[in-house]
Amino acid sequence: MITVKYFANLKSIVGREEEKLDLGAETTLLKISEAISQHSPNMGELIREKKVMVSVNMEMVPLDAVIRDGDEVALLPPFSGGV
Amino acid sequence: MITVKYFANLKSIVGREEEKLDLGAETTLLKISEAISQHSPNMGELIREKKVMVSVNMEMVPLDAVIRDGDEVALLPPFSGGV
Amino acid sequence: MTTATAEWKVRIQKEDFNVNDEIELMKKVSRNIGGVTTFLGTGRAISKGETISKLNFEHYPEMAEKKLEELRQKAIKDFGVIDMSIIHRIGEIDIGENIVLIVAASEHRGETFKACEWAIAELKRTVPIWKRETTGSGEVWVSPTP
Amino acid sequence: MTTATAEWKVRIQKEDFNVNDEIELMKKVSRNIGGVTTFLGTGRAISKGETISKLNFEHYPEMAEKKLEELRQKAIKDFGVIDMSIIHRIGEIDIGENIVLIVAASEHRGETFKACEWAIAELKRTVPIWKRETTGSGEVWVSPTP
Repeated sequence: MITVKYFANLKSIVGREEEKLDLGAETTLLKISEAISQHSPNMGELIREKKVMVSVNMEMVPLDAVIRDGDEVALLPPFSGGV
Repeated sequence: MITVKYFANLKSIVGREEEKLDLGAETTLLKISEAISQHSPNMGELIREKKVMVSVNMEMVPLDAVIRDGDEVALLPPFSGGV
Repeated sequence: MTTATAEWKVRIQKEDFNVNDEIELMKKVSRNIGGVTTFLGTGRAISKGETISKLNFEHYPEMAEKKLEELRQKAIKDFGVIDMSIIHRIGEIDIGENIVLIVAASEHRGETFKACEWAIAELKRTVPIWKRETTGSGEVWVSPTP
Repeated sequence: MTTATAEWKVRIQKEDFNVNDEIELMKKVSRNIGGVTTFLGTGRAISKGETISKLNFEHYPEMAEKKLEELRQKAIKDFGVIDMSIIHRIGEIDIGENIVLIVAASEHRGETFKACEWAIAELKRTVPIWKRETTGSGEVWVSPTP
């Protein structure tokens, strides 16, 4: 299982904070975005259009990253901490 | 009367913190340095060699400044505040 | 790259902090500290022309702390400061309240200014924290500004 | 050029100060303060290779305060900060104790860093304050360093 986490405004776009996806031993962000598109087409598109950043196990990754079973994927809108 | 004030290490060079000099209605720093030289030749020299800064009524002045009766002259070694 | 830190040095917390207390903690790190630069970010009443009544910060737990610790270690390595601490508050924050504090300490002042200014810019760029502003027209998530 | 100031904004004093209290005073100046940069200078145990056991600061009363107020006003004018406060202690100061504090507050952080860094350099250059260090070999008046 892969855990997908949503933050800030993305939570209202997908109507959830987190979900679990079973996409086999190895998958890609593209496949994850397609799985997400089934319930939230807008969210899937934001990922494919690189309008959100993605971390895997708390490190930022590019769009072509390989995701493994057990990984924690987070979808991150642009940060706005600090002031 | 002109008041002359000494600060930091200059106080030990001249053995005083302050003195009053009567040099008429108008005088110069050069004349003041000569009056000081009578009791502290080293101090007079420091002024003439520009090794101390001079303020008149709390504003920095050049060596050729005119000093008037009633002025407060201060002899200031390089500042070292701040840390 | 990340190693264990004394827990007070990077923190994300709901509670307010006291700048003097944080500086005193930092001063205990070394008797050679001669300069401490701090940056404090506070909630402004007006942002981009809109009147703000309240702020709310959310973070990605663990990742945000990890990124702060990476910032701290890079500041020590790249700028040669003796140490740095970074605290960011989350949850509801009123106008005028403290949001974020960076403390950079070193023997001399030059590197503390550079490290502190770099750290706050880098925090905004790399640490997963998000701000929501409450204005007259409702609550909005904020787009980042440099 | 110098005009009246709320008395807390430039001070030369024997007593210690509390950085948090000084920042809170500054925050009351405007609801639009979003960034506060402070520089704190503290007594170091080692200076130019010599072990220091104590410091002592002397100032030219009135002139030093006047010069601090000029610095404050120039910082506001030239850097566009909302306000600045400057405190310098005099008398005997132990290692690790606070010596000088500069607080620069503004809407955005950029100008607070610039104003604060400029002010501490300018203070060293233009404000009649002198430092005496007590080392193993006695007491010495200190020559300025940039």
